[in-house]
Amino acid sequence: MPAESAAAMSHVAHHFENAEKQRTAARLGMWLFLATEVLLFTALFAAYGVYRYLYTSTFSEASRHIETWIGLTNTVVLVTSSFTVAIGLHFATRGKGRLTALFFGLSVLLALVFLGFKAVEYTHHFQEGQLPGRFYTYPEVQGAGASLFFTLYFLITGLHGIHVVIGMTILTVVGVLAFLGKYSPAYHTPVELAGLYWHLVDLIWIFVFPLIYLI
Amino acid sequence: MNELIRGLLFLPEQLSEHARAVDQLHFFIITTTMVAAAGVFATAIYFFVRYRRRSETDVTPHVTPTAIHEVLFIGVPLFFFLLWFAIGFPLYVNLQSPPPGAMDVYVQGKKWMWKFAYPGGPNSLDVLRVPAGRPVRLLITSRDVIHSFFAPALRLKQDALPGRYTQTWFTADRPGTYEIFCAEFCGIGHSAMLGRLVVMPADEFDAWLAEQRRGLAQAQDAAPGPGEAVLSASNLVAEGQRVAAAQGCLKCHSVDGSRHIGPTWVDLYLRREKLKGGEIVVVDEAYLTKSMMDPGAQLVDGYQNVMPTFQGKLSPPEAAAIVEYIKSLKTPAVRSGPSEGPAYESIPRK
Amino acid sequence: MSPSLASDPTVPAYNARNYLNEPATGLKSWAFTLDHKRIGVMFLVATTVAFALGGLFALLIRLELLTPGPTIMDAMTYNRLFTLHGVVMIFLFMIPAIPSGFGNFLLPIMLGAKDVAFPRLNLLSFYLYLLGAAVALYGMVHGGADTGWTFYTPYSTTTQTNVVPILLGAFILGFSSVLTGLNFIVTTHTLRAPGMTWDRIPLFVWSIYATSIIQILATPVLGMTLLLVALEHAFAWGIFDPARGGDPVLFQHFFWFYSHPAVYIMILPAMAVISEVVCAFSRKNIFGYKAVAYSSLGIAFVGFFTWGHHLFTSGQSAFDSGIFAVLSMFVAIFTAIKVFNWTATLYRGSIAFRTPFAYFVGFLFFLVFGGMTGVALATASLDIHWQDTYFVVAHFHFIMVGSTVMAFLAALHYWFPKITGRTYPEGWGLVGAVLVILGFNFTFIPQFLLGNSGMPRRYFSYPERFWALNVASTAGASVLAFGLVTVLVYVLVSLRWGPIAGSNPWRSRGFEWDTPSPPPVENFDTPPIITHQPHLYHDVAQDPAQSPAPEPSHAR
Amino acid sequence: MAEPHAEAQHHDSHVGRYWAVWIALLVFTFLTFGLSRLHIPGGWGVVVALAIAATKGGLVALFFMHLWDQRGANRLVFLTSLVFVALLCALTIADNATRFPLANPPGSEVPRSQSTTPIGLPERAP
Repeated sequence: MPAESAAAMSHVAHHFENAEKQRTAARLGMWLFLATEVLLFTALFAAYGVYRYLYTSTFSEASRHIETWIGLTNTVVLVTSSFTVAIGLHFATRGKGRLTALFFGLSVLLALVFLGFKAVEYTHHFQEGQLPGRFYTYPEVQGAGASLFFTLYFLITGLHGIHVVIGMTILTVVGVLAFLGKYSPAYHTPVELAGLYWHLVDLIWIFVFPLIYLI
Repeated sequence: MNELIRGLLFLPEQLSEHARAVDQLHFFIITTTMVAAAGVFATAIYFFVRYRRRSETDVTPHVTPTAIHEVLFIGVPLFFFLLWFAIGFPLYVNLQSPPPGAMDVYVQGKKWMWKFAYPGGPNSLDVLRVPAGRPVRLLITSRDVIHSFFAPALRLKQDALPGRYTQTWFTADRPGTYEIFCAEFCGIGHSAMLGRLVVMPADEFDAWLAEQRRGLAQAQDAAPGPGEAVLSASNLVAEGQRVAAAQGCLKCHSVDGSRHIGPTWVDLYLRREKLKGGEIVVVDEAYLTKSMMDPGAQLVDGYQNVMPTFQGKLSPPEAAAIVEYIKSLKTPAVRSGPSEGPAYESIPRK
Repeated sequence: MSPSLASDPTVPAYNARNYLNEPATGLKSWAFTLDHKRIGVMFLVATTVAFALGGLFALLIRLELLTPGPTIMDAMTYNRLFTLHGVVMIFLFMIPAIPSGFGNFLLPIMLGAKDVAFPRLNLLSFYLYLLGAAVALYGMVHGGADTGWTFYTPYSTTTQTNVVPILLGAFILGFSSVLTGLNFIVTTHTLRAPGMTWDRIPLFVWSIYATSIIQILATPVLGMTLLLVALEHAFAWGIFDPARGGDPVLFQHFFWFYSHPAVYIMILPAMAVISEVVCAFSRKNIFGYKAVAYSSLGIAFVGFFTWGHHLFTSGQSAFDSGIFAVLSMFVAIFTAIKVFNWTATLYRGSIAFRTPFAYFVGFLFFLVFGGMTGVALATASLDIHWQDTYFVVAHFHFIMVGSTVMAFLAALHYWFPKITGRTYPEGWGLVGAVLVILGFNFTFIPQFLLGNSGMPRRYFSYPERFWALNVASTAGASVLAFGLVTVLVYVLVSLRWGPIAGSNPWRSRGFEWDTPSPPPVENFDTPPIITHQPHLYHDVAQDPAQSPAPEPSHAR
Repeated sequence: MAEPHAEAQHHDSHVGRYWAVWIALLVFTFLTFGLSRLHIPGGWGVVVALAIAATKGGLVALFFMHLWDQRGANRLVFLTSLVFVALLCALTIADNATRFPLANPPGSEVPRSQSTTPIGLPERAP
């Protein structure tokens, strides 16, 4: 235990009393950052809410013209990746860096699957002309608000996709560092923070799925 | 008393019951504000003097508030604030609830003019005529960006939203001419988007409206609806001048050669103009007509693409009349150089 | 206790080993510094430059309005100028100046911490500020924008001017603001010195903490909204485009969801400064510590519920307007509580009428009138007349310039000895304060009357009946500018030639004065232990010979 | 904050929790998908879908993100952000629902009462 404490202390910045305080600070900082992420999406969700209220039937009609099975599959994929990240963190707390790397690697693979489905979906939209604003040419859903659905669709899923890419990058970096044995039961804050970020990406998708695909 | 405070505060005339009610609230608020502020400042100044530092070794006691202080600090201002709300908000709701019998006038803002349309078809530009003593509902919309209809004498303001209607209403007390402003920023001509509110005695207004409806005579400031005019070929130039004024062309194009938002019309016909792309065109009938219908297509170098299209807003005879009018605008000694630069510097798009 | 002070406490000493010369003095050591004090100073310099730029734009605007028609420029230039004035003043000066500048410098010291929680993020915040400013300046030089700082659609999405870089600049500046806020909240939660319980936190910190909450919760919404406008302008995605079924009023909701709380981002730090200044110069504990502290949090929270009072004339429903109007009344209460408490603090104090205190007096005046006119505006029916007129312009300048700039100047003078180790000339300071306060009144009181008489804002030309008041306002602006230049000159001179201040020239009992001036790199020579609230004056004899000796209550 | 060893004890039970949460999330995902096929009328479909999404989100936040074990500040931060999400959505939609009907975009499906609809609207702006 003393050796471990020393290892943990080597990560403590000069202005923190101890590792525990530093970890509390890092967690709180991460949660605050996640709050800003939630509010970043809020503007889009509020716009979705308003326009769905104004164009209820057009929006339901439009959501029937996108592939629900892709959304469903992606939800399962992302939820599972969140689960593997949680397991990865569990192994990090036990000092099993290689297992952490394995599970983070699994999550990254699942994220790639997610992006793959997304790409298939986007290609389909491009072919059909289901595009935002001025570029909207899809003949089957017309009328006021039709292009707005797809504008919001691309904004929400696009912004979420960017977050998936960022999250993948973070998971990869942290996974590699874990594989190299940089973390210990006493110090694994980056693993925890990376996990928090990934869970938020999942959390947002959990709301995107019903809003875009189901209702 | 009312007039005295109104003068002190530089408020314009009170043309309606609503204006008077709002001003009463205004006076009440300004009085309480002044009394409260005077109280705070008098206390502060008394403290400045009474408790000024007398020596560098002054010792001060530890003073903390009691519950009564806190209650007073919160309760007194809250009472007044909520009282103001209780007086003010019903007036606001009243403005949103026009009486059932109100006469509808459609108000349309566009860069940079007001168009008013009355029941039965007649419309006018920049001059809103209403009867005194009768409620009038304004249904306000915009053709391009957000404008805001603002009549200070009525203490009335309502934004004009593109593609949809907002409403407000008023009953003007007495005849007279009052100002209309655009209060929402809308571009270069924002501060020139002025209108006049002409309140007429009710019977005069009825007569005026009937006359307009019959289409027998044109009021000086009113134009006929698009496509209604029957133009006589003999007087195309005069018609062109009238249509140009009515459509607002002259807000951007000068007819005396001076610099303005668009190229001047003087000597425009058959002038060689350098376009944005660098090519030179000769301004002929085709170019003039095309520029009215699709202004951005061939833009004169140095000018901005701010002109709205008049496709559908000008009937073919009207467009022809404007072209004839432009052709008539020549200075005796014809200049052949390109037009002067615009009144503002050009802005690169990228 | 620093050795330099030990010899003779009555002679002010300059702390030789301080953050300005340690660990190094080169440009590189500043560019890569993680020291919150240096970052704070860099923010202060950058925001002061922005203030000067915005002030120059303001002067040009006032000159143009000297006559009813065109005076020195054309309408397009005028439209760009007022947009740039707004953007520069709000995003580059008002929002970062006090929190990122003074907050960065003082918040950790007041808490007894060695640094903020995340020093690297802190430096990143500064570089994001520079990047955002650079992008926005690029847009200003290459075409500028003519939308006003409010960017209302569909005007902003159809304008021919180069609005996109300015939107992106504001977006980046938002990130800077978020990072600073995040840092402050975590610092306040985790890095308080031993004994610094929540009820001993200085009021400056309370207010900055409340500001940070707003920065974190509101800024992302603005960022997204500005991005949406940029996307609509560049690619016609049409989220607010009426032609595609979009709702321009929705933009206004989103915009004010940030920008109304942003008003509190600007005013809360000013209140932070004033709470410190009023205690220090009346040598009194604050009257009602809890009331002042919690009212900051109240403002931060309730301030989010009032954004719709900017939309009374925009077609918003009467139902929403009612909710927003009544909640606006409640947010005003918190400000009233503060005003009463500050005034009551003077009671039985020992008031020294120094420059910072002079600015406090100006602040109090402007806040009372700015605040009360704000409540009047929130009554909805009066707003119908005043909305988008010079009344609103005067109202928010009373709050932003009147209150925030007064507080900024008060802070500059109050903490000048702490930051630089030197003092400014007191006589010139008072002259500057009088000029600024009088000039400000002459500038903006006529604008209230202009608004009453119906002159809309953002007017390039105006009917002749508004002429006289406009001349008065321009005259006032020149006095104000003269006063600010006076302040700038003597402050710059004092940086180098000012007399040595000593660690605590005001003999204030704020915790930041317990360390030498300028502070050492780690803020305190010995880690402090806090045993009482700040600004307690009743338990110490105010003997100059004793100060700045360590207070008995400060166990070291 | 819990002591370090107390935290380690917490982690013991976590793996089981993770499995349970994962399965629950999958179940809820298929449940919401299935319910959406039923086309519940009267806007209740939205309520049900959002309720299920909120439940799933709650599970992720509480267990995957460990809010269940953590102290007040983190929970407060997250809850506050949710309050403001609700605030923005609710008040903007409330505006559209209660404003002068013609101030909503043309073609929108908000019920318009006949009394306020003017007859014979002139030309609409594009």
